[in-house]
Amino acid sequence: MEQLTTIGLNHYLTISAILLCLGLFAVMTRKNAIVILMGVELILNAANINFLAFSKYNGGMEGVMISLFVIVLAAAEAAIALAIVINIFKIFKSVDVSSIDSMKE
Amino acid sequence: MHSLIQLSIVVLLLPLLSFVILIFFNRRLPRSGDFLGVGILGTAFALSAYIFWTVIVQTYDPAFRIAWDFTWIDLGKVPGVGPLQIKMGVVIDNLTAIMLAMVTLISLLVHLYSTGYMAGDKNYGRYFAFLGIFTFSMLGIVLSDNLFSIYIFWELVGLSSYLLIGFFFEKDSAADAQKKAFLANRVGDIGMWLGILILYSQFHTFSFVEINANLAAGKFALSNAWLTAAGILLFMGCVGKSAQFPLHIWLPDAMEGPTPVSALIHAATMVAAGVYFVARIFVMLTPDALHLIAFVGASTAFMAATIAITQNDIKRVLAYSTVSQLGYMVLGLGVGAYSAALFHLVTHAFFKACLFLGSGAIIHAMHHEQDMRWMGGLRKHMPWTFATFTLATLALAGLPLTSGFMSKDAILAGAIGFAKVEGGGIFYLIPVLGFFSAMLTAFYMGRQIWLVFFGESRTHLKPAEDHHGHDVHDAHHGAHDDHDCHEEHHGVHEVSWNMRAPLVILAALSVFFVYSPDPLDGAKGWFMKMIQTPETVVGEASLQKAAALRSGVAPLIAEAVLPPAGHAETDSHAAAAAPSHAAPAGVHTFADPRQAEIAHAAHAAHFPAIYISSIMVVLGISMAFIVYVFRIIDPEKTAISIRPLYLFSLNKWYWDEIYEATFIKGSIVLSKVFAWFDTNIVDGLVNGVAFTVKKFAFANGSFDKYVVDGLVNFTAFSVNTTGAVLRKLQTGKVQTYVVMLILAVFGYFVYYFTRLVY
Amino acid sequence: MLSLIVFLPIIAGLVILAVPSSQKQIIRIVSLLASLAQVVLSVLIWRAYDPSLPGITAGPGGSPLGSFQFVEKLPWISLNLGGFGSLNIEYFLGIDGISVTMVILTALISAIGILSSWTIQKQVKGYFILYNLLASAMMGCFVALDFFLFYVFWEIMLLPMYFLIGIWGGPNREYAAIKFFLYTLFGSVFMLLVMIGLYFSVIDPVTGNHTFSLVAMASQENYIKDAILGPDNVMWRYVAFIVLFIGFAIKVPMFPFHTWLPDAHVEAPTPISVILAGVLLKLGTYGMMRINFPLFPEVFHASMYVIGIFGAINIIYGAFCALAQQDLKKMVAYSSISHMGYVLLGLAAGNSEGMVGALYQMFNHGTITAMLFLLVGVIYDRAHTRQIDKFGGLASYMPVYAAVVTIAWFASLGLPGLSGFISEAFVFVGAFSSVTTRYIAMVSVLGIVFGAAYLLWSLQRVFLGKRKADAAYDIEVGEDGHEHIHFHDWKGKLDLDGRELAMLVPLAVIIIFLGIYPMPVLGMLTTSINKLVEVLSPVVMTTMN
Amino acid sequence: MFELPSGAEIQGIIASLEASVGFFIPELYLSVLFMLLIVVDLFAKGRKNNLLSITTLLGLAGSIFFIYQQHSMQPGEFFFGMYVLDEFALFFKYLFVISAMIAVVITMADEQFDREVKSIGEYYALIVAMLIGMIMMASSADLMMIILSMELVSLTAYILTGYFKRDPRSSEAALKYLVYGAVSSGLMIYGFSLIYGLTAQTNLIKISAELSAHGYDPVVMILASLIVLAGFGYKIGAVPFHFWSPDVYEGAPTPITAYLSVASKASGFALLMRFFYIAVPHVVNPYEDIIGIDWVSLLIILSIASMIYGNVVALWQKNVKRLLAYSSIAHAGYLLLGIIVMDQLGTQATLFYLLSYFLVNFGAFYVVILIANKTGSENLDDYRGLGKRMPLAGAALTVFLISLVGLPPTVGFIGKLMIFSALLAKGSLYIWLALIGVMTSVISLYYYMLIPLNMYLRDSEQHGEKNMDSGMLAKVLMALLMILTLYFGLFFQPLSDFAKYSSAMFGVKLY
Repeated sequence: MEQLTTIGLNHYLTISAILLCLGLFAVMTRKNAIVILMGVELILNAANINFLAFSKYNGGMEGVMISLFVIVLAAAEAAIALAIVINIFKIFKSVDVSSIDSMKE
Repeated sequence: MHSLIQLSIVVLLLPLLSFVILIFFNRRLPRSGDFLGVGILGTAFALSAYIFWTVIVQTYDPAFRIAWDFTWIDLGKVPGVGPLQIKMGVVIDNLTAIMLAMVTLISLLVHLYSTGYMAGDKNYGRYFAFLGIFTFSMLGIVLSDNLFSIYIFWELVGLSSYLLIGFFFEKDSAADAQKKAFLANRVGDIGMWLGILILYSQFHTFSFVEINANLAAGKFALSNAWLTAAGILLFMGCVGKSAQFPLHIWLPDAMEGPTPVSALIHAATMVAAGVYFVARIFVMLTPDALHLIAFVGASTAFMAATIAITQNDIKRVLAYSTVSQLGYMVLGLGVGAYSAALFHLVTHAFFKACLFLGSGAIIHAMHHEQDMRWMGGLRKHMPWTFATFTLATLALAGLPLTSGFMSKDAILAGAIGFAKVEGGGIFYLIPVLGFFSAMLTAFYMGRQIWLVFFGESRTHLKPAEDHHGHDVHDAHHGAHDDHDCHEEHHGVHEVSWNMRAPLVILAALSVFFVYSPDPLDGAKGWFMKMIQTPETVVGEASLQKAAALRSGVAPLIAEAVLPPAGHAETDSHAAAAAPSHAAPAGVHTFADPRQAEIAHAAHAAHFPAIYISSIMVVLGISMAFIVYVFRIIDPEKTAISIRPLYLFSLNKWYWDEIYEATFIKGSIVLSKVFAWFDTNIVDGLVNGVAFTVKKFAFANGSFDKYVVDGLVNFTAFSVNTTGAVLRKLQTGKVQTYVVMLILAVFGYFVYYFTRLVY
Repeated sequence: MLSLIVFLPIIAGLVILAVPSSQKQIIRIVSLLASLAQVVLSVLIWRAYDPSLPGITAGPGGSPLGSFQFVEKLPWISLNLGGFGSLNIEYFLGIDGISVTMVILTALISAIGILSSWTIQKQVKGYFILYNLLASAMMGCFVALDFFLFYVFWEIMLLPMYFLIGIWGGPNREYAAIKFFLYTLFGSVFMLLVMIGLYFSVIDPVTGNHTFSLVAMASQENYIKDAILGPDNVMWRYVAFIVLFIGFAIKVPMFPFHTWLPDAHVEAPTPISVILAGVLLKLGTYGMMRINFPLFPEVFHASMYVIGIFGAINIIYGAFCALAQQDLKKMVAYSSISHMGYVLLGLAAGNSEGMVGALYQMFNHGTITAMLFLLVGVIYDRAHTRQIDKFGGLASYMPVYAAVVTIAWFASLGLPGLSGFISEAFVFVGAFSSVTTRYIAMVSVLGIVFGAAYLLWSLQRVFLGKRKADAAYDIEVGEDGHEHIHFHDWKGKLDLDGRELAMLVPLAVIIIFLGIYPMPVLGMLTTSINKLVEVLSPVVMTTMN
Repeated sequence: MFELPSGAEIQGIIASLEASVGFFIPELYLSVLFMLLIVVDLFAKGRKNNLLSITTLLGLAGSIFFIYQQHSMQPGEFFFGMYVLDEFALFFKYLFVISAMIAVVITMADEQFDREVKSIGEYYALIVAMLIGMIMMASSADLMMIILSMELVSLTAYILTGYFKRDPRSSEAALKYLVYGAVSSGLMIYGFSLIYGLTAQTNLIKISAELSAHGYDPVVMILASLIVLAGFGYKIGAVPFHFWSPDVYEGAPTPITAYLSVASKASGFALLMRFFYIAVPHVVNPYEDIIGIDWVSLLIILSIASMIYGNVVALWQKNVKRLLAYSSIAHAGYLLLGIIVMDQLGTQATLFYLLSYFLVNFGAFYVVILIANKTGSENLDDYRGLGKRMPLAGAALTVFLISLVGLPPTVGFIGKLMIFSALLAKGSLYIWLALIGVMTSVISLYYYMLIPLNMYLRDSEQHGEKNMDSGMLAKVLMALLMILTLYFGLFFQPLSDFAKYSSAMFGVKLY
């Protein structure tokens, strides 16, 4: 019962695992580049939740610090990714990732 | 170094000198240098004659032997053997002296003869060069004191024979014949070589003396079967070179060479080298090996004789007669009639050389017509040739008062004695075949004499389209322009002196008194006295010793393997001194009981042999008369009535066809199979691997596709199907890559998770 | 001395690099001078060589230089490998009886190859640079006594060879070149592994470090007992022997690794065929004698029979394949396979006679086959074809050529009086004397017959008889009434010209001289071979049975 | 929950930071250079400004001076264990700085930049930024530093890959790189979070101590290890984490391809080695390792797959850059072999191999650029007959390719020799790995030789009278690289000694 009533580490971890899977699912299945980038954000946030949860339960500050940096990183990454996607759209007139496959094999 | 040795080396090298000078400078010398060849050979003969005089006439000792050797190859201190040297050397004994004189004499005569016969040929100088190298090699065989140098000169003789048979190489038949001769000889040679190897592997020496000493001491560590095998294998060399069955096929074809060459090489000397070689190794031959040799000789003699009776080409008749006579010699050695066989070798050399040179004269006079059916009546036009040819024919047929009679009789007597000692039965086949062949010899020689010299000229009977002799002798045209203007038979006249003189000399050497005072008994002559059957080194005693050593505790290697050279003689002499068997007077005594018995029996069979063979010869000659002179039996009709037999003989027992169908076709087919295997399977496998590797990359494109056999096809197919699935992965779509990433991690995880659980 | 003879061609190559590529004649002459200098040096080495010193292993008193001669030993690389001691690579050159013959052969064949390269017109500069690089590498292989150095030279040979076949070769040259390259590399990469394994297994008795020195490796007492290739590790020693053997066997080339050879020969230009057959193939068997066998004597002992069988297969299989060939050069290539089989057989015999025969056969095959390829090149230059059935009757029109061909052909079929015979004879003597290979030798003598068969048959078809209907030349009747032939677009002399004679006559003289008196070469190698045989047989072998 | 630090503690922290900054000078210097370049770019507007590139070169050269000074410093941790300075890190600092310099040089030579971009702009600044990231990757000793430095490298690499904005291939490459890289590093961060959860530590040495001392849940550890490995694998381009690399290498500007294939890969290896050696507890004999994190077998699979896949797939490539991409996958496999043996010799071998690979790969890409300048193509078919028209380039490229195959007398051969030596020094344990290594290198010969094959053995179809001279400077540089390749193939002692010196890693003792 305690497992269900008290919010413990495992709940955080479960949430983060679900987030991770959702993120991966998005990256793997969605056509739209923007949505894929959102999936990536989900993955990073899953990691963030883990760090924070562990930080809380382990009693150290490192996890908090890392998650802060990861958030910043995610922002930077998003900026660059958007720039690239915009450029892609300029050239290919599409942000459908599955259609951009001129180089293969 | 003994002065005779020095002389003999000079004799050996002189023809080589002739070869070297003539091969390089023949075009710059006057007359293409033929005088040089003749002169050098003359010198060689003079020196040989001196050696002959010193050894045979002056010394007159059956046991005469001087030897000299030098280290040719020094292998240093060989592990397991000790110091090891390959020596080359020269030995002079009575046989050598006789052979030296014989070879140089015939060679000289052939040189002389060739100045007439070959005049005008465009390669005239080269011809004499080749004769020189042949003589050199032949003398090398004669003088060698060890198996290795004999083998060397043996092959060189093969080379010179090759070169001379193919002298008219523009003719395809000549080119075929020379190749055939060389290859048939090679087959024999590998046997000989293996025999040498067996002996060498035991004693680490090639020297006759040392091998004999070791054998006599029973040091042969392998079983007796190996010893017999060694003997038979060595004999294979003789089978090749002396054209014994089943390698006789090359000799008749070798008649494509110039006729003097046939006389020198394919009648008198080279083919006799095989017999000479068997004589050299005679003492190492076990009874079993000797039996085989005897049977080979007898069957060769018979087979060749049956073929000779139907041949139409004058040289082919003589060629088969040569084969037949060589069979006699081999038979003689096989039955232990050592001196008789060698005697026949020498007598045959002279009369057969005479016959060939005579036939050469005829061919020369007939404008290179060789078919006896279109000859006839030459007796009147060519009296000298006729006389010498007839005399030699009589010697070949074995009529009394000729040299051939004595030697052939001695062989046949040996054969009878042998058959008796060996216990009769199948062994009587040998003398029977021998006598029967004697009859056939007389028959076909009678036929030849009649067809060629008697009757009327049949030149005009020759079918026109068959007149191809001229075409193939293009090379001679220039020389015979003067003859060609005489269209018909009138052109036939006696040959010039330089071709006649050899005939006369050789014919003179076919008469009995050269060899023995008693025309009925060669054994009374100097030859049989000088050449006596040597004591075997593989008799009962040494074989028992060997068996004891093999089974015994004595470690072989610890013993000194090589006793000092010369022991053999002392051993055998000591043994000979022991009067184990009472021998009749005039018969050499032997320690080995078998040899002694055969010698005894042969001596006893001397007169029966004379009677039987005389009867056979007379029978043969009368048959020839009946058929060809009196025409009581018409040869053509007979040929038709016994057509299968006739064809069998005419086609030489179909040996060529059999070999063609089996060995030659077989080799070529096999070579094609191997070549196919090489490009397709061996290479294909490698390419197949490469192909598979490439397929694995699931891409398409052209690759060096060679043969892909089923296996590779299957591999390629299966890899391909896998590739079809894998191809979806590398689509260029980044999401696929991510999926692969996740899958890889997941795969890893599953793998480790299962490892963890179990 | 040895360094000089090794690096002379490379120096020449550097000089050529500076010569503008239009100066073809200068380029050729520089190369020729370098190779002639090599020949001179090799003669000097031959004169100064002391045949009483055995070489092969460490000398008396465990001297690390061994009883080698002309030794040059310099530290080259010395690395500290921490826990593994230090990695010492030395510039270690020296020769013994096995290599001195090969050095002479290499110098000779290189020089003749240069002469033969005179007709190369395409990219002369590049050609001679590569050629000189190849010549240096070959020479280096034969004198290197450090495995690492040997391996470096060994691999350096590949690239020039690839380009020499690939650029100056025939129509199918790309395939042939890459095939050669891949095959040889396949063999040598395993050698690399064995080399490393040996390095970790062998201790230099003097310095106590691991070493690449072949001299130290040849003494079994220098092995660490439980090292990867130490005496205790029987399985890996077998594996190492086998892969090393395959590496060398590919070069030999031994059946079934031989298929690169016919392709390479057919496509390669004449001088490269000469080099390939004359020297490169010898590297395989040389490697066996220098490295493969003495380093693993007990494995060699166990595998003599197998090696012998492969030798016999080479002999007979090669001969049969040669018999079936229509291309003269391909036939000669297969004859090489057949003749290298004799070398293998002689090595398999494991006794002095066989080994001497094998080594002598290497030398003789070098000279004889070089001659064969040169002769094929002569006719190819004129007729632009090598199909055997496109000729016929050439002996009448090219008598000198026919005479030289006859010498070469007969030397190849092992005629006594010519050098090939003696080596073949010794191979058989040795193989037959050894109990292990006796029956193999008995089968292999068939090679003598089939060797004669394909050589004589080809000789007949090309030179004897009459011109074939579709021959590569025409017959004209000249003004003097004699028949002449002429090849389409061949402007030079019909029969052999001076340059061709300059290549062929020295070889012919050597072949004949060494056939009559082999001691000048045999004398140098017997001591070493006897020593090698001793090394290979821990228990003194008896050949009595 | 957390107590604020006291004043004394703060003083201590400040003192520690001040002390640490002394160890951080090259990085600081490079950061200044980065900003300086942006400023210079603002002033010097130009299509392809030599001022900018030369400033970069000089600046980078200056950094070598600061790095050199660090030799005298005591190896150790600073910034509270975030960062280490040891010989190992120094090695990579040199490697990366020189890589960056060569990247700049070959950028200067690449004429494609004139065609594709209006202004070279922040390009050089980005190269320097990436350099800083890589240097920090090689020196990181803390999960957070690892994440940050790796992301710095990745982000700049995405931009540089897509630098030719109008070239669809370049943009496509950037997108693929971005998506794949983001997912990989995201996963890696997630893996780090799990490790953090297991150990409550972020410092590698402490993690190692914690894992050794208290044990761990194997399933979680496997999962964490695997997804961390995915991140590292992506960086080093090893199979099966290689998928991005052929496309990115093909599409990116060639200098960037070279830079990525050498420096970025090397940084991944630096990180892998440090993480692998330090954080993962292992005993001397890897087979006695605790089941569950049998990293050695993980890496073995990675290595074999890379060697086989890279070499086999390369056989079919028609584009030289793509061919070299597959070759770089294969080389990642060979490099992993050196790590697998996990000893000092293996480390030395890996470092040496990196050096040789660095030299040769840059050389090869440089020649490819020079050829592309003249022919405008990177297709194999367009290389026909180039050997005659560009003799020096042809010869140099051949030497580089031979070195990539691993044939003497080139430095590549010594690299392979060292790797295989390291394997065989372990006795018979890894012989089979060495066998796969040599077999695949035979396969590699085939596709490498396709380039000389086209250059020399085939004649080009067009006989343009085009000027094929690539300029004096280019020739000198090409010849220099070629000679170095050959020289170090024969006299490799300096390189090898350097690699040995550099194999010392702080916090771990290798045997």
